Amino acid sequence: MSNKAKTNNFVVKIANVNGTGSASANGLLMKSIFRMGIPVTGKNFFPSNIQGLPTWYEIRVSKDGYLCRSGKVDFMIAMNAETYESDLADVSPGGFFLYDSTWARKGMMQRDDITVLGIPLSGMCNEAFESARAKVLMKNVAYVGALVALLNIDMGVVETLLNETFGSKPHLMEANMQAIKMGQTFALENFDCPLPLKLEPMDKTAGHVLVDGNTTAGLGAVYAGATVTSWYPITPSTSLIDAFSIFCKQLRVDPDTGKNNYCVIQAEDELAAIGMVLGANWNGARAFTATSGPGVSLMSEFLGLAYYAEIPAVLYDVQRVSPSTGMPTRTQQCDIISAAYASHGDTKHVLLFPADPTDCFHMSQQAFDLAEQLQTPVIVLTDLDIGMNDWMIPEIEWDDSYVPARGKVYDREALRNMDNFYRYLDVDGDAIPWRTLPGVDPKGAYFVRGSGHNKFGGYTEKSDEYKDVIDRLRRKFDTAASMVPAPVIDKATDAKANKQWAIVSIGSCDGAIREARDRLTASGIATLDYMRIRAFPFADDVANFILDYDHVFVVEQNRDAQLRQLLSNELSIDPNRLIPMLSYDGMPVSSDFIVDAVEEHIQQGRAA
Amino acid sequence: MSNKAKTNNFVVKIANVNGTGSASANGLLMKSIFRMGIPVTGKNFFPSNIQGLPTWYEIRVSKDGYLCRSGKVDFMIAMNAETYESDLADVSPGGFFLYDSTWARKGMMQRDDITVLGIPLSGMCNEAFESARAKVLMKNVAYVGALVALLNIDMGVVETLLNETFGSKPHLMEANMQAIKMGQTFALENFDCPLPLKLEPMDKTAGHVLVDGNTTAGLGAVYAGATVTSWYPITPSTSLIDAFSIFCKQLRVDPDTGKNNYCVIQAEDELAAIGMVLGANWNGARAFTATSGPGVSLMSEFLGLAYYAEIPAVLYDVQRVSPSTGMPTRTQQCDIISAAYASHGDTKHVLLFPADPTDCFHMSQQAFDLAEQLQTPVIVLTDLDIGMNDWMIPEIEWDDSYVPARGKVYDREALRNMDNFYRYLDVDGDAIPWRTLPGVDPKGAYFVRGSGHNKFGGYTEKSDEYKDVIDRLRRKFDTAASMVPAPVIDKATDAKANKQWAIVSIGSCDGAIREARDRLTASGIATLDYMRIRAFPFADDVANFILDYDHVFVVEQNRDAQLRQLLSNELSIDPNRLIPMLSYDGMPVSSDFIVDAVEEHIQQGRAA
Amino acid sequence: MSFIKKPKITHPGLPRNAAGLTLRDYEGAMSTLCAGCGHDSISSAIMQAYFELAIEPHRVAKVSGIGCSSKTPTYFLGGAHGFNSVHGRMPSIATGANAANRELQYIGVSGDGDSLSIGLGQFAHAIRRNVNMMYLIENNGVYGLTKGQFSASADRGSKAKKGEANPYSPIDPVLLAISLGCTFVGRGFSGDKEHLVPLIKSAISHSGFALLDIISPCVTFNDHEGSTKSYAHTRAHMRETVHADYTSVHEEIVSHVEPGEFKKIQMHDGSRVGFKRVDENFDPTDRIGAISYIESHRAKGEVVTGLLYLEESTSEMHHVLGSSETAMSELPYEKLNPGAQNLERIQARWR
Amino acid sequence: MSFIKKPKITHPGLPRNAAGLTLRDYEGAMSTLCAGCGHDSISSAIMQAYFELAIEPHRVAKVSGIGCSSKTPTYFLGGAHGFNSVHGRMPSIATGANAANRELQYIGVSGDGDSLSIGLGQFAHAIRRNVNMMYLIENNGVYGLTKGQFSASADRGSKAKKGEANPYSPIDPVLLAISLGCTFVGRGFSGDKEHLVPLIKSAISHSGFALLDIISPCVTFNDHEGSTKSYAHTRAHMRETVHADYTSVHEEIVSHVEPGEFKKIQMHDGSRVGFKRVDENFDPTDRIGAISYIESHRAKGEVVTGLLYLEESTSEMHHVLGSSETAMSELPYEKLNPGAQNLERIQARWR
Ligand SMILES: Cc1ncc(C[n+]2csc(CCOP(=O)(O)OP(=O)(O)O)c2C)c(N)n1
Ligand SMILES: Cc1ncc(C[n+]2csc(CCOP(=O)(O)OP(=O)(O)O)c2C)c(N)n1
Ligand code: SF4
Ligand code: SF4
Ligand SMILES: [Mg+2]
Ligand SMILES: [Mg+2]
Repeated sequence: MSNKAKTNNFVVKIANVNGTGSASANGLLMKSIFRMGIPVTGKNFFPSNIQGLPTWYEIRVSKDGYLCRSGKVDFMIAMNAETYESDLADVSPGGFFLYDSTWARKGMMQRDDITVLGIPLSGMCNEAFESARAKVLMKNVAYVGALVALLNIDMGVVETLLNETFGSKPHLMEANMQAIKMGQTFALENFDCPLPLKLEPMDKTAGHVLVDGNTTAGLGAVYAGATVTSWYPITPSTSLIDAFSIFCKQLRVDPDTGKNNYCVIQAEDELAAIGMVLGANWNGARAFTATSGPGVSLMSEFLGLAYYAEIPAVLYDVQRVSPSTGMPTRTQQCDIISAAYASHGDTKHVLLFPADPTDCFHMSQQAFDLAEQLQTPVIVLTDLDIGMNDWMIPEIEWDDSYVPARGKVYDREALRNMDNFYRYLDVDGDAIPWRTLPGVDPKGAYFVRGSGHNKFGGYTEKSDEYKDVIDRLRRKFDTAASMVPAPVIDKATDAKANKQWAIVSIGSCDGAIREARDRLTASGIATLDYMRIRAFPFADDVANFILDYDHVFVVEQNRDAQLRQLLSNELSIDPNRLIPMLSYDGMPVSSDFIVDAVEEHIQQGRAA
Repeated sequence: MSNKAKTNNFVVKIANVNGTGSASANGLLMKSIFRMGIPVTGKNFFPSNIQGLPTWYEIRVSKDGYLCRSGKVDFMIAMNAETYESDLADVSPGGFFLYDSTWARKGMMQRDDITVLGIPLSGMCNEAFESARAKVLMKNVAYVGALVALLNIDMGVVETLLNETFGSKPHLMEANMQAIKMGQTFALENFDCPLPLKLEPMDKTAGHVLVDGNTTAGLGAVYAGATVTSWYPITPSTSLIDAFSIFCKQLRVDPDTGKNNYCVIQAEDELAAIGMVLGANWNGARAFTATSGPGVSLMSEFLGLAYYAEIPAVLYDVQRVSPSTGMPTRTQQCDIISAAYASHGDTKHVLLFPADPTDCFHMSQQAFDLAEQLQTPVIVLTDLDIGMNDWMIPEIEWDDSYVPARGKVYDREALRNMDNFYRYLDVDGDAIPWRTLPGVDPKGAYFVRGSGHNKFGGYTEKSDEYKDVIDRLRRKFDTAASMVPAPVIDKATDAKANKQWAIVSIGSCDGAIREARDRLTASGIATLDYMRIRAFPFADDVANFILDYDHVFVVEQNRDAQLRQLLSNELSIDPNRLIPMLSYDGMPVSSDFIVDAVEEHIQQGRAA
Repeated sequence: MSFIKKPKITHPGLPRNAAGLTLRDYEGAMSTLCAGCGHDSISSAIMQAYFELAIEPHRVAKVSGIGCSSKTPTYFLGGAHGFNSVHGRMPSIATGANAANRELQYIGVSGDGDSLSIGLGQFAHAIRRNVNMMYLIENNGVYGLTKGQFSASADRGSKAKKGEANPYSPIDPVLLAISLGCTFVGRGFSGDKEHLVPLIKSAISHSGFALLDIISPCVTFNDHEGSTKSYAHTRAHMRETVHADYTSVHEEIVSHVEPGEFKKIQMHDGSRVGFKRVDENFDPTDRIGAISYIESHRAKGEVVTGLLYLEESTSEMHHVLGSSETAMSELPYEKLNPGAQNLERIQARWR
Repeated sequence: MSFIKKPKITHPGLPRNAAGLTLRDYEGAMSTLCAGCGHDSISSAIMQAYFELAIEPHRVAKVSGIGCSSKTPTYFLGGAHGFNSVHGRMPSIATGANAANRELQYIGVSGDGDSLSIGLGQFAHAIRRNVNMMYLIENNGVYGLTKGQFSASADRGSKAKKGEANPYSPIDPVLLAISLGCTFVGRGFSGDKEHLVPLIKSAISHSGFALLDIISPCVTFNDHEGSTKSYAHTRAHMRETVHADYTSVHEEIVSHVEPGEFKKIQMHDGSRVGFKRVDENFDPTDRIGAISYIESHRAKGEVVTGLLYLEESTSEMHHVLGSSETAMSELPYEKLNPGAQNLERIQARWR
């Protein structure tokens, strides 16, 4: 790539040890670039422990606004001697490798296709700072300083950011600035600054924000009118609940009474968490929980109850690498099947597939609306990549005229005006019955049960009565298909559109697919139409789209092609039409992966 | 049907109230017919409570040896006034309806296409017996007596059976005989005995036994060498563990020490039950548990651990009607998907599908052998119909030369002779690693974990190391497919075999399919080849069979066509080739259902 | 059980309570339990208590797990919403329901299997949160619905119907609850309605988690000789310590003070619970004392009954959480929506 | 933590125990916990105890749940098989493992989150079954691995790192265990290895379930001022009651009897545990007394440590079940196969 091409277009990856405070330095770096108007994203690869293990932060600067991993590393900041070797190997040819040269490192120079830069960061900081903690922390700030020079970061922006953070603590402000300057000075004095990878101000971030999806999902639940949450801590979902709690503390304390218009309960485990959510929804509150794979497994008995007894509930599953405990701090889309069919027996659940933090916000309202309208659990299948990484998204807009869709609930007056209330009757022919809330009127009283019940709500062990209800539940799923968000279909503008292949995917694959499509078109390999599915059950458009092509590539981040399975099974589509493209090593899927996979497939197809 | 046709060929159904002791009377009836050499089966439809609700027992007498429900009732013994109405409606035209005429029942005679017989059973027993309990119990024995006359049951056989039961309690023997005689005498005096439905001795039950599948499964586990079981009570699986315990008490107490060569632990819940099973298997014992749907949901987190950490385990899932608590005393095959993919993430389990109590016995050994050979959980998907109903099966044979296949376990000597032991290496190229048992040798020590691990058994968060193991696990499933029991394929003897349609099914549908095939052939509708799948993953023969036909009817007992889904997904078969035939009202599927469904489908096909 | 449905016609002469309702208005569907099951007596004591307290049935929410005991909420207070959840998980349903609407009354019905085995964790944590509810364990020492296996409350040595002796020591829900900080703990006997009704009324009036462990014989599987949860055994080994005497806010208090009463505690709702001391050595407001008393009598094979521990001063869950007085489910969306302006303010920090 | 791997070369001069092993032979992989984490000190006390007892590492099986604490079995006794199971469910793994092979020793490591929240039920039932194992709760009052949420052992009013006070009252594992009938209960402090090692040795020698609750500060999330599980707070509020002094079977007993010792209990394996009474008012063989002592000191904000309750006479799970002395996993198939003849005999009844 030419130097020109690398302006505002490269990946910086910082290798560090966790618990050494690198997060704030990396945030400073990200935000500086963002404030320079240049599109940027940050992905955090952290270990499942608290201190002392390798951690990486990958910043992609992309003038074209691509937010996914490209699959390349142009500049490695190697702060962790334990991973020097693999970090060195990770750098793409022509790239750069910066390390702490306080101690001489042998064998560092095996690669002659990259440029190695040594800065004695520890040495400088040990000298400059007193406290042990500062010596460690400031190393990180110092490499940011070096990058100011090496990448041509706007120093004014850096200063402003530091001021915003440390404005009230002048001694911290001073120390940080000192470290920045130290790094900057060393770089200016020793290297040819800026490097060919460099930044130039743009205006592409106006109207945008940098945020992770757990934050927007938590905030989205606040705006959806959720009042009760119960959860059990688990990576990577914990920060979603943290966000909800923090925003509630800011926005939901009654100014008159000082009392909370929300209720956050840390449960004793996931079974209790979902149980509380069901109890609260039954009783008329919008309630939700968040968890990850192991939690979904533990919740499955209760999810089956909610399906069968028709209790609304919202569950965010922030997916991580499975099976079992797996790699809790790595990403996958691996709970599609376990969520769609959670629980024994003939059970199905409504799923939403957000693609980014914007979706996490808006799908929160959709999830609660659908849960109450359909009287069933709605599972929002987000993932670690969306939930915990830093995404650049357009500012979220909010329409204050939003009114929660609470679905079919008879109030006191309606009850008084009717002869008899029966819980599970299909009054309106859409397979959705009416419900009532406890405490409203004795006439609304009914008995929720997970055991056999008939359409009146009575206990039954009679075959036909049981079947009547279970068949209506199946029909309710047809209604659901007509209500959930439709897929986003992106037809290639190219007139001679290719009807041989297209791409189908969900959620966080979106960014990588968009870039891959551009690259595939640009390289003349293929121009591919693309459908991003946003919900299960599948809207009609989903099958229509797929059947328009000889084959579709189903891109997803799990080993067993779970989306493909769901598509084939629920739409009766020949699985041979659905070509799996599976990235499941725990890293967010990269555009490289997709380009390579498509290219290989198409070339094989041509050869055959 | 002619009278002749009804000799040894009809269904008697007894409607009763549970807790009134009808079980022993019905057993007496069944066994009497069996001892007369006539093939017979009994199905028990009991409520999910202990006393006072309707219960039915359906006895099918079939000279041709059909063991399924036919879908008809020829003779209703109506002992429960609460269900008179529906019991009356249930009788097939031309059938009989016997009721307790102690109290006059109006509206009993609406049907003129059946014969109603009244016997004052309560009246007779109230007069004849002293104690309140005897008055209730003996009513049931008295209807058996009436049937002796009406159906022409061999009185000698009845007497022998009573002697075997009450030999040591002469007063009970006497009371029972008195009740039998009372019923018999009344019938002889008041009706034209025997009825057109009647019995004639045959010799078709020699070498056979009457038994339920939970009993044979529990016994099968004893013969498999299982030593540890932990379970939590749940209908309809409890009697499987009861059987294991009882047989162990009889067969596994060390004659020298009086100590138990087995360990039965009632767990505090299903999570603990499967946990104990994993702990015990890890430690080298053959251990198992049994449960039903809700238990599988609760076990799913641990099942994922066992899959990923490669721990053998055997789990019997005696399926019942779901979702949720559902109808605990009714049958379904509804946990196929939840068992095959139990747990979050990319998880798959080996399943066995027994069709009857014979399979329950032999598949117990297969399950333990496969679990240890493959080092993974094996789930035996049986159901309430197999597990709790009375089946006529050929006597089970046992080969004392059986040696449990314990799979790849390095012993002390092997360990001493190797340089290093690594738990998850694919040493033999079959994707099955070697394991070691605790306590044997320090060199065998390794750490079982559900978190990311590499092929050496070490903890990892590295993408390639993680993928290496998870990809081998996928390959292990290919090995599994080559080891599990092959399908039973029954080609129609008819030379001009039909390649348009065939039947594919699993488990307890077998009997109904066999009868339906005979009936379909006899009526000239279709002669259908038939494959009964016995295990998942699917052996090669499964796909080969299916692809031989334009379409196959997939007969199963659940709403969502779960077997069909598994076939399509795992074998990449076009779902449109697989025509679902779904019976899921909680009653064991009948041959009527299949005949009707096939006929309808074929006629539609012809019309189209 | 008979299959003839009871007519639901209210006799005009039936006594009415302050809410204008008769006892019939507190009935539910017909029981499907075994004739003589202890659980049915508890249901009738519950109806009596709510009738006497004149609480409108629809202001009560009934929750349960799975088991014969957990079926009973269908059989009382037909005008109340009910939730028959899954085995052992009723406490979480109750906690969530209570979080959503603190204005209703909650009655949780469970069994010894439901609460002490599969549900032990949830039971303990509901106590720890001091969820405002009455929690009944209908304790029969066995799993009734699954046909008579020992439960965790079965005493060591107690005999099963077929003669086998239970080898494990029991978990006593009363001791467990007190040691977990439960603020209202009592034990009753389904065969002793006279004492049970005031106990239930006191539990209802308690602010916080009120546990009643009620020995409730299973006539089908655990009422034989050798069982320590049979009617006969319980009658013979019951030791009443304190008889609770409930005085409602509305009643003239004086008329109900009886001689021999030694302590009177004002409940959160203004009503009073009086303790009539049966055993001089027992003080149900002394936590450590109560534990040792119960423990030492248990060691003697006695079953201590009555109101065993009461602490009215502590905070129930919503106090602890600082929740609004209005039920969450009643808050209008206008109070919940922070509005577009706030969203802008928040997003400003994300730049 | 440093990333440089320790060389596994045993220095020839290192002291060896009766099994001929050095302390290094009891080490495991390098810890990945935070520098200063209390859990690491416990691991080192465990190594020391096993070394002193001269138990061969491979005769021990290590099981744990999920959490920082539950990671530690990787860091000691590298020659022992280990099982890092799922969150809160270690007790069932241990119970099953023990059922399969009673001849090994079992050490279960758990955290306060792992045992007192998600795992409370399994913890309680392992106690009830008296599974023969040593069970350690590495108690830091928080969920370390998920970054510092309060656990159920956090004291009411204890402050989180960001200042928030915990509103719920704690579950004290020691009290809970004693009230559930646990037969060996002690409490230690990770910062006090001198007392911890003999406590661990005593627990190992106990036949049945031995619980050690070990206060183990989380330096990253719960070692600040205001925390009641910090090093400083624990040191200041610890009240040692009884100092356990372990005497192995092999040692000369007399030489170890010290003045001031008031009770000596013979353990199942023939070893002896001596109690050196620190507080005159305390008797660790008196169950009710122990409960009230611990309760009343807790009310004063004190953390009672030492060997708190011991009952050596009861039966562990296998005695209760009547299991064969040979491990289930060692029984040859010939002993398990009832043979074809028996099958015929059984089937005769099915005709
Ligand atoms: C998850 C699950 N496991 C097991 C069961 C089966 N089951 C139903 S009731 C019950 C025990 C009930 O015992 P208890 O709570 O004491 O109630 P009782 O019937 O004695 O009143 C069990 C184990 C179930 N319904 N769900
Ligand atoms: C089913 C499940 N839920 C949640 C988690 C996330 N999780 C991991 S460790 C932990 C808490 C650990 O706390 P504790 O047992 O006290 O151990 P510590 O880290 O404090 O030593 C949680 C909630 C999980 N791994 N599995
Ligand atoms: S089985 Fe026992 S607990 Fe259940 S209804 Fe009958 S008597 Fe009651
Ligand atoms: S977070 Fe706390 S408990 Fe975990 S390793 Fe660090 S100090 Fe120990
Ligand atoms: Mg019970
Ligand atoms: Mg902890």
